[in-house]
Amino acid sequence: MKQAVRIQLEDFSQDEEIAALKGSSKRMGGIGTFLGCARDFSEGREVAEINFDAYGPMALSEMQKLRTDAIEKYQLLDARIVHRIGTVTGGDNIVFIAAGAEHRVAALEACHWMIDELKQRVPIWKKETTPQGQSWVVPHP
Amino acid sequence: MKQAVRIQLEDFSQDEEIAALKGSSKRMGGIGTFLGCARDFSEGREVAEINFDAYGPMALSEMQKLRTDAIEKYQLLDARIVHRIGTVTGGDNIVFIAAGAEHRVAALEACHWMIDELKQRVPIWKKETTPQGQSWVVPHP
Amino acid sequence: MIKVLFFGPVADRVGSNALQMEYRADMSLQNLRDDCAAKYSQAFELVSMVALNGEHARDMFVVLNDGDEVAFMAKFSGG
Amino acid sequence: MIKVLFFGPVADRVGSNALQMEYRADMSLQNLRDDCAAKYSQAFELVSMVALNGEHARDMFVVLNDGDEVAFMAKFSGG
Repeated sequence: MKQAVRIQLEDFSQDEEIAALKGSSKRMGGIGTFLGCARDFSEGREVAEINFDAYGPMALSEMQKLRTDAIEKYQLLDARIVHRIGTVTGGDNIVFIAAGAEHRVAALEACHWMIDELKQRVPIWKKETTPQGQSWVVPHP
Repeated sequence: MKQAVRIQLEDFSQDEEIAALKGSSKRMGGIGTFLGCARDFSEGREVAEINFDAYGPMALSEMQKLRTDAIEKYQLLDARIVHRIGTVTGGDNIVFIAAGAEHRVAALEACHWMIDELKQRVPIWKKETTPQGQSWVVPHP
Repeated sequence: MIKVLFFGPVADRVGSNALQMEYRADMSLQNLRDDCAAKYSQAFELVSMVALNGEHARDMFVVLNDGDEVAFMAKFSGG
Repeated sequence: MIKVLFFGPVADRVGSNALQMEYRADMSLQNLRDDCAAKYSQAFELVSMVALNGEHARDMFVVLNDGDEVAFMAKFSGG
Protein backbone atom coordinates (compact mmCIF):
# COMPACT_ATOMS: atom_id res chain seq x y z
CA MET A 1 0.00 0.00 0.00
CA LYS A 2 1.35 3.42 -0.91
CA GLN A 3 1.84 5.99 1.85
CA ALA A 4 -1.11 8.32 2.54
CA VAL A 5 1.12 11.38 2.07
CA ARG A 6 3.64 11.51 -0.77
CA ILE A 7 5.77 13.82 -2.90
CA GLN A 8 6.68 12.10 -6.15
CA LEU A 9 7.79 12.63 -9.74
CA GLU A 10 5.40 10.12 -11.26
CA ASP A 11 1.66 10.46 -11.89
CA PHE A 12 -0.91 8.83 -9.61
CA SER A 13 -4.26 7.08 -10.08
CA GLN A 14 -7.40 8.40 -8.42
CA ASP A 15 -8.87 4.90 -8.44
CA GLU A 16 -5.87 3.57 -6.50
CA GLU A 17 -5.91 6.44 -4.02
CA ILE A 18 -9.65 6.11 -3.41
CA ALA A 19 -9.37 2.34 -2.97
CA ALA A 20 -6.63 2.89 -0.38
CA LEU A 21 -8.71 5.54 1.38
CA LYS A 22 -11.80 3.34 1.46
CA GLY A 23 -9.73 0.44 2.74
CA SER A 24 -9.42 2.18 6.10
CA SER A 25 -13.15 2.01 6.98
CA LYS A 26 -16.47 0.70 5.72
CA ARG A 27 -18.22 3.46 7.63
CA MET A 28 -17.10 5.99 5.02
CA GLY A 29 -20.19 7.51 3.43
CA GLY A 30 -18.61 10.47 1.67
CA ILE A 31 -15.29 11.21 0.00
CA GLY A 32 -14.35 14.69 -1.19
CA THR A 33 -11.40 15.07 -3.50
CA PHE A 34 -9.54 17.93 -5.09
CA LEU A 35 -7.32 17.44 -8.12
CA GLY A 36 -5.11 20.32 -9.21
CA CYS A 37 -3.99 20.18 -12.85
CA ALA A 38 -1.54 22.06 -15.04
CA ARG A 39 -3.30 24.57 -17.29
CA ASP A 40 -1.86 25.32 -20.70
CA PHE A 41 -2.82 28.99 -20.29
CA SER A 42 -2.35 31.23 -17.24
CA GLU A 43 -2.58 34.99 -16.70
CA GLY A 44 -3.03 35.52 -20.41
CA ARG A 45 0.02 33.55 -21.50
CA GLU A 46 0.46 30.09 -22.99
CA VAL A 47 2.25 27.76 -20.61
CA ALA A 48 4.50 25.13 -22.21
CA GLU A 49 5.52 23.45 -18.99
CA ILE A 50 5.63 23.84 -15.23
CA ASN A 51 8.61 22.94 -13.04
CA PHE A 52 8.52 22.48 -9.30
CA ASP A 53 11.10 23.13 -6.64
CA ALA A 54 10.46 21.90 -3.10
CA TYR A 55 12.08 21.87 0.33
CA GLY A 56 11.49 18.14 0.27
CA PRO A 57 11.76 16.97 3.90
CA MET A 58 9.88 20.00 5.23
CA ALA A 59 7.21 19.77 2.52
CA LEU A 60 6.58 16.12 3.37
CA SER A 61 6.42 16.75 7.11
CA GLU A 62 4.08 19.75 6.63
CA MET A 63 1.80 17.60 4.45
CA GLN A 64 1.80 14.86 7.11
CA LYS A 65 0.87 17.42 9.80
CA LEU A 66 -1.81 18.84 7.53
CA ARG A 67 -3.36 15.39 7.11
CA THR A 68 -3.33 14.80 10.89
CA ASP A 69 -4.81 18.26 11.54
CA ALA A 70 -7.59 17.70 9.00
CA ILE A 71 -8.47 14.27 10.42
CA GLU A 72 -8.77 15.80 13.88
CA LYS A 73 -10.52 19.02 12.89
CA TYR A 74 -13.16 17.35 10.68
CA GLN A 75 -13.32 13.94 12.39
CA LEU A 76 -12.31 12.24 9.17
CA LEU A 77 -11.99 8.48 8.86
CA ASP A 78 -8.96 8.95 6.60
CA ALA A 79 -7.24 11.42 4.28
CA ARG A 80 -4.56 11.34 1.58
CA ILE A 81 -2.33 13.99 -0.04
CA VAL A 82 -0.10 13.47 -3.09
CA HIS A 83 1.95 16.26 -4.70
CA ARG A 84 4.02 15.85 -7.83
CA ILE A 85 7.33 17.57 -8.43
CA GLY A 86 9.60 17.67 -11.50
CA THR A 87 8.14 18.81 -14.82
CA VAL A 88 4.51 18.70 -15.94
CA THR A 89 2.67 19.98 -19.02
CA GLY A 90 -0.92 21.10 -19.78
CA GLY A 91 -3.54 18.70 -18.46
CA ASP A 92 -1.13 16.81 -16.18
CA ASN A 93 -2.02 16.14 -12.56
CA ILE A 94 -0.19 18.21 -9.94
CA VAL A 95 -1.82 17.63 -6.57
CA PHE A 96 -4.46 15.27 -5.20
CA ILE A 97 -6.28 15.57 -1.90
CA ALA A 98 -8.90 13.14 -0.63
CA ALA A 99 -10.91 13.31 2.60
CA GLY A 100 -13.20 10.48 3.72
CA ALA A 101 -15.83 10.86 6.45
CA GLU A 102 -19.06 9.27 7.61
CA HIS A 103 -21.05 12.11 6.06
CA ARG A 104 -20.57 14.38 3.10
CA VAL A 105 -20.30 17.80 4.74
CA ALA A 106 -17.20 16.92 6.76
CA ALA A 107 -15.56 15.27 3.73
CA LEU A 108 -16.21 18.22 1.42
CA GLU A 109 -15.26 20.92 3.91
CA ALA A 110 -12.09 19.09 4.93
CA CYS A 111 -11.05 18.72 1.31
CA HIS A 112 -11.50 22.44 0.67
CA TRP A 113 -9.65 23.34 3.88
CA MET A 114 -6.75 21.01 3.08
CA ILE A 115 -6.00 22.47 -0.34
CA ASP A 116 -6.22 26.02 1.04
CA GLU A 117 -3.87 25.11 3.90
CA LEU A 118 -1.50 23.20 1.64
CA LYS A 119 -0.95 26.34 -0.41
CA GLN A 120 -0.14 28.28 2.78
CA ARG A 121 1.97 25.73 4.62
CA VAL A 122 3.87 23.54 2.20
CA PRO A 123 7.21 24.78 0.79
CA ILE A 124 6.81 24.07 -2.92
CA TRP A 125 7.31 26.58 -5.72
CA LYS A 126 6.23 26.44 -9.35
CA LYS A 127 7.92 27.99 -12.36
CA GLU A 128 6.05 28.42 -15.65
CA THR A 129 7.71 28.28 -19.05
CA THR A 130 5.92 30.59 -21.51
CA PRO A 131 6.86 32.07 -24.90
CA GLN A 132 8.21 35.05 -22.88
CA GLY A 133 10.58 32.81 -20.90
CA GLN A 134 10.49 31.26 -17.45
CA SER A 135 9.00 32.84 -14.36
CA TRP A 136 8.22 31.75 -10.83
CA VAL A 137 4.52 31.87 -10.03
CA VAL A 138 3.51 34.56 -7.56
CA PRO A 139 0.57 33.27 -5.53
CA HIS A 140 -2.55 35.38 -5.28
CA PRO A 141 -3.64 36.36 -1.78
CA MET B 1 -16.88 8.41 -24.54
CA LYS B 2 -19.49 7.79 -21.86
CA GLN B 3 -22.23 10.37 -21.31
CA ALA B 4 -21.49 13.10 -18.74
CA VAL B 5 -24.71 12.26 -16.84
CA ARG B 6 -25.70 8.64 -16.25
CA ILE B 7 -27.82 6.33 -14.12
CA GLN B 8 -26.43 2.81 -14.23
CA LEU B 9 -26.30 -0.54 -12.47
CA GLU B 10 -22.58 -1.05 -12.90
CA ASP B 11 -19.71 0.55 -11.01
CA PHE B 12 -17.66 3.39 -12.52
CA SER B 13 -13.98 4.39 -12.53
CA GLN B 14 -12.89 7.77 -11.17
CA ASP B 15 -9.85 7.69 -13.45
CA GLU B 16 -12.10 7.30 -16.51
CA GLU B 17 -14.50 10.01 -15.38
CA ILE B 18 -11.69 12.45 -14.63
CA ALA B 19 -10.00 11.72 -17.96
CA ALA B 20 -13.30 12.44 -19.75
CA LEU B 21 -13.79 15.64 -17.73
CA LYS B 22 -10.25 16.86 -18.44
CA GLY B 23 -10.70 16.04 -22.12
CA SER B 24 -13.05 18.99 -22.46
CA SER B 25 -10.43 21.68 -21.72
CA LYS B 26 -6.74 22.16 -20.99
CA ARG B 27 -7.61 25.33 -19.08
CA MET B 28 -8.92 23.24 -16.19
CA GLY B 29 -6.82 24.03 -13.13
CA GLY B 30 -9.04 22.48 -10.45
CA ILE B 31 -11.39 19.50 -10.23
CA GLY B 32 -13.58 18.89 -7.20
CA THR B 33 -15.22 15.51 -6.81
CA PHE B 34 -17.65 13.92 -4.41
CA LEU B 35 -17.99 10.17 -4.11
CA GLY B 36 -20.86 8.80 -2.05
CA CYS B 37 -20.35 5.23 -0.78
CA ALA B 38 -22.46 2.60 0.93
CA ARG B 39 -21.70 2.36 4.64
CA ASP B 40 -22.00 -0.97 6.42
CA PHE B 41 -23.40 0.81 9.49
CA SER B 42 -26.04 3.53 9.65
CA GLU B 43 -28.11 5.03 12.48
CA GLY B 44 -26.74 2.43 14.87
CA ARG B 45 -27.60 -0.60 12.74
CA GLU B 46 -25.54 -2.88 10.54
CA VAL B 47 -26.47 -2.53 6.88
CA ALA B 48 -26.19 -5.69 4.77
CA GLU B 49 -27.20 -4.06 1.48
CA ILE B 50 -28.82 -1.02 -0.05
CA ASN B 51 -31.37 -1.11 -2.87
CA PHE B 52 -32.36 1.82 -5.02
CA ASP B 53 -35.63 2.70 -6.67
CA ALA B 54 -35.73 5.60 -9.15
CA TYR B 55 -38.16 7.44 -11.39
CA GLY B 56 -35.65 6.81 -14.16
CA PRO B 57 -36.51 9.29 -16.94
CA MET B 58 -37.19 12.13 -14.49
CA ALA B 59 -34.07 11.36 -12.44
CA LEU B 60 -31.91 11.48 -15.56
CA SER B 61 -33.45 14.71 -16.80
CA GLU B 62 -33.11 16.34 -13.35
CA MET B 63 -29.45 15.31 -13.23
CA GLN B 64 -28.90 16.78 -16.70
CA LYS B 65 -30.54 20.06 -15.63
CA LEU B 66 -28.46 20.06 -12.46
CA ARG B 67 -25.26 19.72 -14.49
CA THR B 68 -26.28 22.58 -16.79
CA ASP B 69 -27.27 24.76 -13.83
CA ALA B 70 -23.95 24.10 -12.06
CA ILE B 71 -21.92 24.88 -15.19
CA GLU B 72 -23.73 28.19 -15.55
CA LYS B 73 -23.80 29.14 -11.85
CA TYR B 74 -20.10 28.39 -11.22
CA GLN B 75 -18.72 29.03 -14.71
CA LEU B 76 -17.44 25.47 -14.89
CA LEU B 77 -15.51 24.14 -17.85
CA ASP B 78 -17.28 20.80 -17.45
CA ALA B 79 -19.14 18.59 -14.94
CA ARG B 80 -20.19 14.95 -14.65
CA ILE B 81 -22.76 13.08 -12.52
CA VAL B 82 -23.10 9.30 -12.24
CA HIS B 83 -25.61 7.57 -9.94
CA ARG B 84 -25.86 3.82 -9.48
CA ILE B 85 -29.12 1.96 -8.97
CA GLY B 86 -29.81 -1.70 -8.21
CA THR B 87 -28.15 -3.28 -5.17
CA VAL B 88 -24.91 -2.23 -3.44
CA THR B 89 -23.12 -3.39 -0.28
CA GLY B 90 -20.73 -1.78 2.24
CA GLY B 91 -17.91 0.14 0.58
CA ASP B 92 -19.52 0.19 -2.87
CA ASN B 93 -19.75 3.40 -4.85
CA ILE B 94 -23.19 5.02 -5.10
CA VAL B 95 -22.82 8.47 -6.62
CA PHE B 96 -20.01 10.43 -8.26
CA ILE B 97 -19.95 14.13 -8.97
CA ALA B 98 -17.09 15.99 -10.62
CA ALA B 99 -16.78 19.71 -11.34
CA GLY B 100 -13.88 21.17 -13.34
CA ALA B 101 -13.05 24.89 -13.43
CA GLU B 102 -10.12 27.19 -14.13
CA HIS B 103 -9.62 27.71 -10.41
CA ARG B 104 -10.18 25.63 -7.32
CA VAL B 105 -12.82 27.64 -5.47
CA ALA B 106 -15.42 27.35 -8.24
CA ALA B 107 -14.70 23.63 -8.66
CA LEU B 108 -15.00 22.84 -4.95
CA GLU B 109 -18.07 24.99 -4.33
CA ALA B 110 -19.84 23.64 -7.40
CA CYS B 111 -19.18 20.07 -6.32
CA HIS B 112 -20.64 20.71 -2.86
CA TRP B 113 -23.65 22.50 -4.34
CA MET B 114 -24.31 19.72 -6.86
CA ILE B 115 -24.47 16.90 -4.29
CA ASP B 116 -26.73 19.00 -2.03
CA GLU B 117 -29.03 19.81 -4.95
CA LEU B 118 -29.00 16.23 -6.23
CA LYS B 119 -30.41 15.06 -2.92
CA GLN B 120 -33.20 17.66 -3.18
CA ARG B 121 -34.08 17.37 -6.84
CA VAL B 122 -33.47 13.85 -8.10
CA PRO B 123 -36.19 11.20 -7.60
CA ILE B 124 -34.19 8.27 -6.23
CA TRP B 125 -34.94 6.36 -3.03
CA LYS B 126 -32.74 4.00 -1.02
CA LYS B 127 -33.80 1.04 1.10
CA GLU B 128 -31.47 -0.47 3.69
CA THR B 129 -31.46 -4.13 4.65
CA THR B 130 -30.49 -4.56 8.32
CA PRO B 131 -30.83 -7.41 10.82
CA GLN B 132 -34.19 -5.81 11.75
CA GLY B 133 -35.47 -6.06 8.17
CA GLN B 134 -35.78 -3.63 5.29
CA SER B 135 -36.59 0.04 5.58
CA TRP B 136 -36.64 3.03 3.26
CA VAL B 137 -34.18 5.72 4.27
CA VAL B 138 -35.74 8.91 5.58
CA PRO B 139 -33.51 11.82 4.59
CA HIS B 140 -32.37 14.21 7.29
CA PRO B 141 -33.34 17.83 6.76
CA MET C 1 -56.88 8.22 -18.36
CA ILE C 2 -54.21 9.62 -16.06
CA LYS C 3 -51.21 7.40 -15.39
CA VAL C 4 -50.25 7.58 -11.73
CA LEU C 5 -46.77 6.38 -10.67
CA PHE C 6 -45.43 5.38 -7.26
CA PHE C 7 -41.86 4.65 -6.20
CA GLY C 8 -39.94 3.41 -3.18
CA PRO C 9 -41.75 3.78 0.15
CA VAL C 10 -44.98 5.09 -1.45
CA ALA C 11 -45.12 2.17 -3.90
CA ASP C 12 -44.61 -0.24 -0.98
CA ARG C 13 -47.62 1.18 0.88
CA VAL C 14 -49.82 1.40 -2.22
CA GLY C 15 -48.78 -2.15 -3.13
CA SER C 16 -48.16 -1.14 -6.72
CA ASN C 17 -45.89 0.99 -8.90
CA ALA C 18 -48.58 2.39 -11.16
CA LEU C 19 -52.30 2.75 -11.61
CA GLN C 20 -54.69 4.33 -14.11
CA MET C 21 -57.16 6.95 -12.87
CA GLU C 22 -60.18 8.09 -14.86
CA TYR C 23 -59.68 11.47 -16.57
CA ARG C 24 -62.35 14.13 -15.90
CA ALA C 25 -62.58 17.53 -17.62
CA ASP C 26 -61.16 20.39 -15.51
CA MET C 27 -59.55 17.94 -13.11
CA SER C 28 -56.66 19.57 -11.23
CA LEU C 29 -53.57 17.88 -9.81
CA GLN C 30 -55.07 18.55 -6.38
CA ASN C 31 -58.31 16.75 -7.38
CA LEU C 32 -56.27 13.75 -8.52
CA ARG C 33 -54.27 13.78 -5.32
CA ASP C 34 -57.44 13.90 -3.24
CA ASP C 35 -58.91 10.93 -5.15
CA CYS C 36 -55.75 8.87 -4.70
CA ALA C 37 -55.18 9.91 -1.08
CA ALA C 38 -58.72 8.81 -0.19
CA LYS C 39 -57.91 5.31 -1.48
CA TYR C 40 -54.33 5.07 -0.16
CA SER C 41 -54.26 7.30 2.91
CA GLN C 42 -51.29 5.53 4.56
CA ALA C 43 -49.18 5.86 1.44
CA PHE C 44 -50.09 9.51 1.00
CA GLU C 45 -48.86 10.36 4.50
CA LEU C 46 -45.40 10.00 2.93
CA VAL C 47 -46.06 12.07 -0.19
CA SER C 48 -44.18 15.36 -0.21
CA MET C 49 -43.29 15.81 -3.88
CA VAL C 50 -45.40 15.63 -7.02
CA ALA C 51 -44.22 15.37 -10.63
CA LEU C 52 -46.34 16.06 -13.71
CA ASN C 53 -45.04 14.51 -16.92
CA GLY C 54 -41.60 14.06 -15.40
CA GLU C 55 -41.20 17.59 -14.04
CA HIS C 56 -41.49 18.89 -10.48
CA ALA C 57 -45.04 20.27 -10.07
CA ARG C 58 -45.15 23.39 -7.90
CA ASP C 59 -48.76 24.38 -8.65
CA MET C 60 -51.28 21.80 -7.44
CA PHE C 61 -54.14 23.68 -9.14
CA VAL C 62 -52.88 23.17 -12.66
CA VAL C 63 -55.53 21.46 -14.82
CA LEU C 64 -54.62 18.01 -16.11
CA ASN C 65 -54.84 16.76 -19.69
CA ASP C 66 -56.00 13.31 -20.68
CA GLY C 67 -52.95 11.03 -20.85
CA ASP C 68 -50.85 12.97 -18.33
CA GLU C 69 -48.37 11.07 -16.14
CA VAL C 70 -48.33 12.02 -12.47
CA ALA C 71 -45.99 10.73 -9.74
CA PHE C 72 -46.73 11.13 -6.03
CA MET C 73 -43.40 10.81 -4.27
CA ALA C 74 -41.86 10.57 -0.80
CA LYS C 75 -38.82 12.68 0.06
CA PHE C 76 -35.90 11.65 -2.10
CA SER C 77 -33.03 9.75 -0.48
CA GLY C 78 -30.60 9.29 -3.36
CA GLY C 79 -26.97 10.31 -3.40
CA MET D 1 28.38 26.63 10.92
CA ILE D 2 24.78 27.36 9.98
CA LYS D 3 23.46 25.72 6.83
CA VAL D 4 21.34 28.19 4.86
CA LEU D 5 18.98 26.86 2.16
CA PHE D 6 17.33 28.63 -0.75
CA PHE D 7 14.62 27.37 -3.11
CA GLY D 8 12.79 28.44 -6.24
CA PRO D 9 12.81 32.19 -6.90
CA VAL D 10 15.11 32.97 -3.95
CA ALA D 11 17.67 30.37 -5.07
CA ASP D 12 17.58 31.85 -8.58
CA ARG D 13 18.45 35.31 -7.28
CA VAL D 14 21.10 34.07 -4.83
CA GLY D 15 22.55 31.92 -7.60
CA SER D 16 22.78 28.94 -5.27
CA ASN D 17 20.63 26.47 -3.32
CA ALA D 18 22.72 26.47 -0.14
CA LEU D 19 25.54 28.21 1.66
CA GLN D 20 27.36 27.90 4.97
CA MET D 21 27.36 30.87 7.35
CA GLU D 22 29.74 31.19 10.28
CA TYR D 23 28.12 30.39 13.64
CA ARG D 24 28.48 33.00 16.42
CA ALA D 25 27.39 32.58 20.04
CA ASP D 26 24.01 34.21 20.81
CA MET D 27 23.27 34.65 17.12
CA SER D 28 19.52 34.99 16.49
CA LEU D 29 17.58 34.03 13.37
CA GLN D 30 17.17 37.77 12.78
CA ASN D 31 20.97 38.30 12.97
CA LEU D 32 21.46 35.54 10.39
CA ARG D 33 18.80 37.04 8.16
CA ASP D 34 20.43 40.47 8.38
CA ASP D 35 23.83 39.01 7.44
CA CYS D 36 22.39 37.13 4.45
CA ALA D 37 20.13 39.99 3.33
CA ALA D 38 23.14 42.35 3.26
CA LYS D 39 24.87 40.03 0.79
CA TYR D 40 21.81 39.06 -1.28
CA SER D 41 19.49 42.04 -1.02
CA GLN D 42 17.62 41.33 -4.29
CA ALA D 43 16.89 37.75 -3.26
CA PHE D 44 15.75 38.81 0.20
CA GLU D 45 13.14 41.17 -1.24
CA LEU D 46 11.24 37.93 -1.99
CA VAL D 47 11.69 36.30 1.42
CA SER D 48 8.46 36.06 3.39
CA MET D 49 8.81 32.76 5.22
CA VAL D 50 11.60 31.31 7.33
CA ALA D 51 12.12 27.72 8.44
CA LEU D 52 14.43 26.56 11.23
CA ASN D 53 15.39 22.89 11.09
CA GLY D 54 12.49 22.13 8.79
CA GLU D 55 9.78 23.87 10.81
CA HIS D 56 8.06 27.21 10.26
CA ALA D 57 9.85 29.81 12.39
CA ARG D 58 7.49 32.39 13.88
CA ASP D 59 9.97 33.97 16.31
CA MET D 60 12.88 35.67 14.57
CA PHE D 61 14.63 36.34 17.90
CA VAL D 62 15.17 32.69 18.75
CA VAL D 63 18.88 31.97 19.34
CA LEU D 64 20.53 29.59 16.89
CA ASN D 65 22.63 26.52 17.67
CA ASP D 66 25.74 25.54 15.79
CA GLY D 67 24.72 23.16 12.99
CA ASP D 68 21.17 24.53 12.57
CA GLU D 69 19.54 24.47 9.13
CA VAL D 70 17.71 27.64 8.09
CA ALA D 71 15.67 28.24 4.92
CA PHE D 72 14.74 31.72 3.72
CA MET D 73 11.76 31.25 1.44
CA ALA D 74 9.52 33.16 -0.97
CA LYS D 75 5.74 32.71 -0.78
CA PHE D 76 4.83 29.14 -1.59
CA SER D 77 3.12 28.43 -4.90
CA GLY D 78 2.52 24.68 -4.74
CA GLY D 79 -0.80 22.92 -5.18
